[in-house]
Amino acid sequence: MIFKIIAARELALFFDILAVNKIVGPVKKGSAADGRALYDFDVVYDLAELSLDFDQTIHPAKKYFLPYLEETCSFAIRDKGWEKEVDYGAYRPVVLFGLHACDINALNKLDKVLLAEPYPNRFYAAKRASMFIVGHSCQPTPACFCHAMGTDSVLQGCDLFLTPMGDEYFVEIFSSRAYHILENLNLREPGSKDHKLFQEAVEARKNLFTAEVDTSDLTKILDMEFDSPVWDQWGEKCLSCGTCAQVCPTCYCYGVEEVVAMDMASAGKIRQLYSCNLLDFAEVAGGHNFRPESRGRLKYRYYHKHRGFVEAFEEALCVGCGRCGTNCLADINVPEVIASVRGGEVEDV
Amino acid sequence: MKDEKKYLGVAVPRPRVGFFELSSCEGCQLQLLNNEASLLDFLGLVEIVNFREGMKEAADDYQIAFVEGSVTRADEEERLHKIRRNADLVVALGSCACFGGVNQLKNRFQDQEWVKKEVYGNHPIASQEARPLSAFIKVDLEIYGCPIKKEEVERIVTNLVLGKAVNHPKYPICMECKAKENICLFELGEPCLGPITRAGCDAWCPSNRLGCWGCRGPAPEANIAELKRIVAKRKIPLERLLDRLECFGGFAGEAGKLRLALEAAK
Amino acid sequence: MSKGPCLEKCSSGKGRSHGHDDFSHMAEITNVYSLTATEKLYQIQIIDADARRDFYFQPGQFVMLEVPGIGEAPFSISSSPSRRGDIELCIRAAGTMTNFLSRLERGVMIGISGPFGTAFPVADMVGSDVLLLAGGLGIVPLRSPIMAVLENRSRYGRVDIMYGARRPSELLFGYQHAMWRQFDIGLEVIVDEGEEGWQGPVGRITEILQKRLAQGERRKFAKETNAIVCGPPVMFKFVCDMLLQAGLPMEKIFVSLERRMHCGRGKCCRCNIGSTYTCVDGPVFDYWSVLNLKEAI
Amino acid sequence: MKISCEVDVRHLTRVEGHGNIRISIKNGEVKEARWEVVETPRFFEAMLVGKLYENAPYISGRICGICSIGHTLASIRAIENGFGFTPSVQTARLRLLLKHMETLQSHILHIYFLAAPDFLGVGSVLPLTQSHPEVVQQALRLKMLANDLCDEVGGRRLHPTRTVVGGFTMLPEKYTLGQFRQRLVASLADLAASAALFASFTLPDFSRETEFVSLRQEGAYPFIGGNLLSTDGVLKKEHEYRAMTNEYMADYSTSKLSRLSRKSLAVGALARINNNFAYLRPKAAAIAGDLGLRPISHNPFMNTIAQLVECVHVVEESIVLIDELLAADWQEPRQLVQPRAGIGVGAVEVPRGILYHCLHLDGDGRIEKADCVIPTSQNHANIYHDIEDLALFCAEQGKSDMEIEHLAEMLVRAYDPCISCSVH
Ligand SMILES: Cc1cc2nc3c(=O)[nH]c(=O)nc-3n(C[C@H](O)[C@H](O)[C@H](O)COP(=O)(O)OP(=O)(O)OC[C@H]3O[C@@H](n4cnc5c(N)ncnc54)[C@H](O)[C@@H]3O)c2cc1C
Ligand code: SF4
Ligand code: SF4
Ligand code: SF4
Repeated sequence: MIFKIIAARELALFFDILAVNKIVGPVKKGSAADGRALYDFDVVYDLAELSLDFDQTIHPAKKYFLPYLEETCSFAIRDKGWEKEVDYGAYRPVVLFGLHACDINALNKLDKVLLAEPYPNRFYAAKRASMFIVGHSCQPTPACFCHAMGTDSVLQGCDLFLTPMGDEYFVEIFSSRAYHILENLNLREPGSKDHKLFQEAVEARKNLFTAEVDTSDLTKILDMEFDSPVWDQWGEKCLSCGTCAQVCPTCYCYGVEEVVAMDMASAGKIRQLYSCNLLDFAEVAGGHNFRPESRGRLKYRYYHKHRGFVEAFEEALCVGCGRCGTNCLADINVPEVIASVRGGEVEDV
Repeated sequence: MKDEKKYLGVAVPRPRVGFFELSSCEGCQLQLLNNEASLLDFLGLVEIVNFREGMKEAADDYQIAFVEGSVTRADEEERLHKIRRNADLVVALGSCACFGGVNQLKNRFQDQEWVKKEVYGNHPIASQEARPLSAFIKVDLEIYGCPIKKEEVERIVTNLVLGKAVNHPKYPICMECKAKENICLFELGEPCLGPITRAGCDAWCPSNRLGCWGCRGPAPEANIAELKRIVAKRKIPLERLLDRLECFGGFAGEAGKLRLALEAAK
Repeated sequence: MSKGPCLEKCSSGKGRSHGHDDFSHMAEITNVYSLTATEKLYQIQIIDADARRDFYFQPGQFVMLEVPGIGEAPFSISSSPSRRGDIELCIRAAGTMTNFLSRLERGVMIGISGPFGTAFPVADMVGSDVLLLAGGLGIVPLRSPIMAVLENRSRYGRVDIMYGARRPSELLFGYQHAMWRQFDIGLEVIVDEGEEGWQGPVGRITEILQKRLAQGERRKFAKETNAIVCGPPVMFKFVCDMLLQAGLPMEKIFVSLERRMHCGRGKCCRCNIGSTYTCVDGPVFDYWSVLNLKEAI
Repeated sequence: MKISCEVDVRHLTRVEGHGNIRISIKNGEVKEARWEVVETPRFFEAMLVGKLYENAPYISGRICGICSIGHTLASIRAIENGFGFTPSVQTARLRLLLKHMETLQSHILHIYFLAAPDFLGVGSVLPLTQSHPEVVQQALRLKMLANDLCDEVGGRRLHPTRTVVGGFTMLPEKYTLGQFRQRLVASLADLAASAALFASFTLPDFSRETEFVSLRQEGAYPFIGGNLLSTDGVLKKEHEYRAMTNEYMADYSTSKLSRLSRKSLAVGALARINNNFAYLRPKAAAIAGDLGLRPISHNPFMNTIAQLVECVHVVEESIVLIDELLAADWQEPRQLVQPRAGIGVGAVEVPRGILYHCLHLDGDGRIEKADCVIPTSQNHANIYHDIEDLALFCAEQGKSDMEIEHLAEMLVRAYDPCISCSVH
């Protein structure tokens, strides 16, 4: 790995170089009633618009690679036949500027499924192919548990990764693209003092995590506790609203709806991100529902993420970003759910 | 405009439709005129034969009747039965027709005579409790919303003529609200019925920073008990939740219970 | 500021396509036959000659059919695998897409993608007895393995089909039953309730299975038979329990599961059961795998 | 002159709501001439009792599907006046812009969809899509502009979502406002074409001396708040609205009725222009001149022309409002309000005339009593007496049944009545 040190004002130049592309990064969107700043990813035109010190965005940067709604193709209808036009929706390269380790690792996980042969998701693949990612280090919030999911640092999946150290940034360069862009700028080599500072930062961050998730043998425990009453208790709280999946950087399931234009001359296919928590998720033609109750659906969300995916890819489909817990109005969150399944009881529901 | 349309070789009929209104603000009908960009396409899809608010001619041989408003007087009951007899398909248009709408807010007073007096004094006036269409006739299809959303109506009508099933979303508004990347109203300290209200409006109100008032009625299996806990935990007065639950009639049962509980607590 | 690198890589923004994109082909409905009041048999031909030739499938696999603007849904291929891209589907008008499909005339173009999913391992069953159990529409996916066995009849031992339907008028492929029998296949048909003119037995499929188990020598049955089961969830339960009690090993019982599928490609999660995608890892599973799928049936 | 005539129109078409016209003339003598309002009442004033103030704009907006924005703003104004709260300049500008676009939308709906078919001799706008496509396109373009801008400012064209006590929940995008400015400028051409079209129509030559009531502001054409003025010289404060409306009941109407110095009064576009002609923007004043509209016009059919003039006025003024909004920095969209006990009145000029909402609020901001006086209810008595006079006028001219029915219908439509609203 190649490491460099870049000064804050040089970073602005770096931003400008990238600015011929669409740049997306964390932006402050407002304040909560208790004064907390609320962030989300949005298109920016100036480095100053970014809030790189954000704690967590409400939504992941999902809409840039898995849009909530996407018209995947359109049909021109002609008599008994038709022509189909597929739109991968990747028109301009996107620079994701300021992704935290969790979100970068989320993309790595999505790649495993969505780019997998023999049927890669070409809509995702097209967007992924034209993406440049600038990672940024973070300070854990009380909801974060990435350290428990092994996703608290980045080993691949971004072009470069920034860690602020005073007026400067410690840069980890992951790709030749990034390397060539940085060549044009004033960077310096890190010295042993910088290495020390970096390690101190890593150490300090480690101690900030408060949420804990014990994943040891979780696949088996989940299987054993399939009929555990804790699912009833969580299920009773769940609103089946799908918020958790919508804000999850790794949830990717979807539904498709076909629409015909009012003049009957054209038609289209709309893909909508879905959630396994929604009532009709497992309904089949004729109305039979394989998971009619919220407890069953909620359970399956955990099953897919912490059992099924682990069996298939040896890692969980969860990066510990804490968004589902933070945004769930019913306060259903991964650390507590998993603890309750392990311990067999739900505290203060 | 009379020639028959075909879609992939399948004949698509152009049904004769009528629009009717009972007690209402007539806003849902107006929403149809409000779709300027697609109005002409819409008129190509159906043949309007009865639309008092927009045209002088009126025929009774319609196949689809869109009925707006709720029933609040005996003559409306009669008109409704007549419409049912004439039409193959009766569509309840908007929340007044589906649940009673804002009109049913007066039902919350036990003494309906007081209601009349409050507005008309001693002048005699005929009126009964506001009820949805389904209290009197069989309704084939409900289109929710106060007001209805024109995009949704257009989609539903297109599906009807094509013979496609009309599936209302079964999930609540939050799903659409999150897809719009709105800030949740609860973060801002405002109540919102999004978690229990049937989606389909594309989170119209929350996207404009107004908590949902539940005009589309409950999502199937709405978890109202949990929403009550959520509101209480955020120290939002339950009365404000009640205001919303009782506004459009979709949650009438639940609202009635909560009203009694709040009044008992007082 | 100097013009920096544009990370232009999006050559794939848009694509016009008559088929191959997103793994789908355009196909023509060449013939439609009404089998019952609700089921029709569709003969479908992929337009592109190369794609048609390259369309290999195994019995038990399914395709996704698409009617533009109307719907897309999975259907088991119901014809012989030797026919390649000239396939037959038997479809019940059960909802939006299938109802519209039933209104289409020959000559209309539809979209087809696949084949998808796992298959009944008929090739591995060579040399053994085969027992095919179908309930209702379950006969549709079984017709493909039946044809495959039929075309290689001499390579299999005893072959039995047990087929239960609600009413005689709902029986499918009646015109082929005589032909199946000619090929030395034991075909037994049973209905839930008889209708005028019905001479066959009335009852549940489990009753004829019971008879077969009573006739056959249990040890031989358990050792030499492979069973293929397809039908509604309740039927699975009873039939599979009986087969297990008769000593058939779980690995020799094959079932086909149904879930809502939007993609058929293991991407939409709609058919997901834990780590398993019914569309990619299924729809055909052996019973041992089913046992490990919670709430599969 | 010896005519007999029976006109019995049940549920008049191409008007909002349900009303009947009855005229009976025997041997040239008018036996009966009535305008009956049969709309079902919904009891909005009772509904509001006991509710927290934040419900009032939201619920009472639902009184009317055409002028929901006007009702919402009147209700908000009543509450803010009750609490002694003055909205910021920014809020006032945005509200007026929103109000203007509702006026434009509603007037265009009436002018083209409800009134124009009468002049072009057809039963509805539907045949016009074939015979006069350019007219329909014009109308749709104007209406779309107005509605789109309502969406942008109020969140929704019908039953707005962003308008709340204290201001707005959210602000429009400045960039989008700039784009709307361009569309507004472009729309003046469509309005000029509309004026040319209406100049080619002949209005019935019928007049009846009437007392016209409207808002009155210092130096401006009034829309939101102000004093109350009548052409007979009555001038009152906003909170004295009851003295201006004097509501009473009659057996032929489920709507209440109004009177002031005479047996009836009129409100609406014509009343506003009659009272405030001097404050019309230049292009609007010029078009009024072209169309022969001068104060004080007593021809009720002129109301449609007055609406057209107002369309031009609101477009001109909206351009100015957008310029002012764009020139200033955005302030917080919503200010905090403190409930206090009191009676608040909000008077707003909605498309059909002056609308009053009055709310009695307790110290927690709960509503103790509500009163809404609707423009159309103020007009009903005038329509009634106009029909009487019209019948007489027709009888004298020996017109046929068909002609009389047609004229009577046109007369009612000219008021652009919003009947469900008047009964509420
Ligand atoms: C592997 C497999 C093989 C199959 N093989 C066959 C076969 O050979 N023959 C056969 O007849 N059938 C077969 N089926 C069943 C067949 O796929 C279904 O009957 C078919 O999907 C019905 O589609 P439909 O559009 O007619 O029904 P609908 O249920 O009306 O579904 C229409 C569309 O509407 C949507 N939809 C339906 N219900 C809802 C709802 N409640 N909420 C939201 N959206 C909804 C769905 O997205 C669907 O795309 C098979 C199924 C599977 C899984
Ligand atoms: S877990 Fe929470 S966010 Fe997810 S569906 Fe249930 S209530 Fe909604
Ligand atoms: S604002 Fe309302 S609809 Fe949106 S997420 Fe929050 S609770 Fe759900
Ligand atoms: S957000 Fe709620 S109140 Fe608003 S339109 Fe949708 S369902 Fe109705």
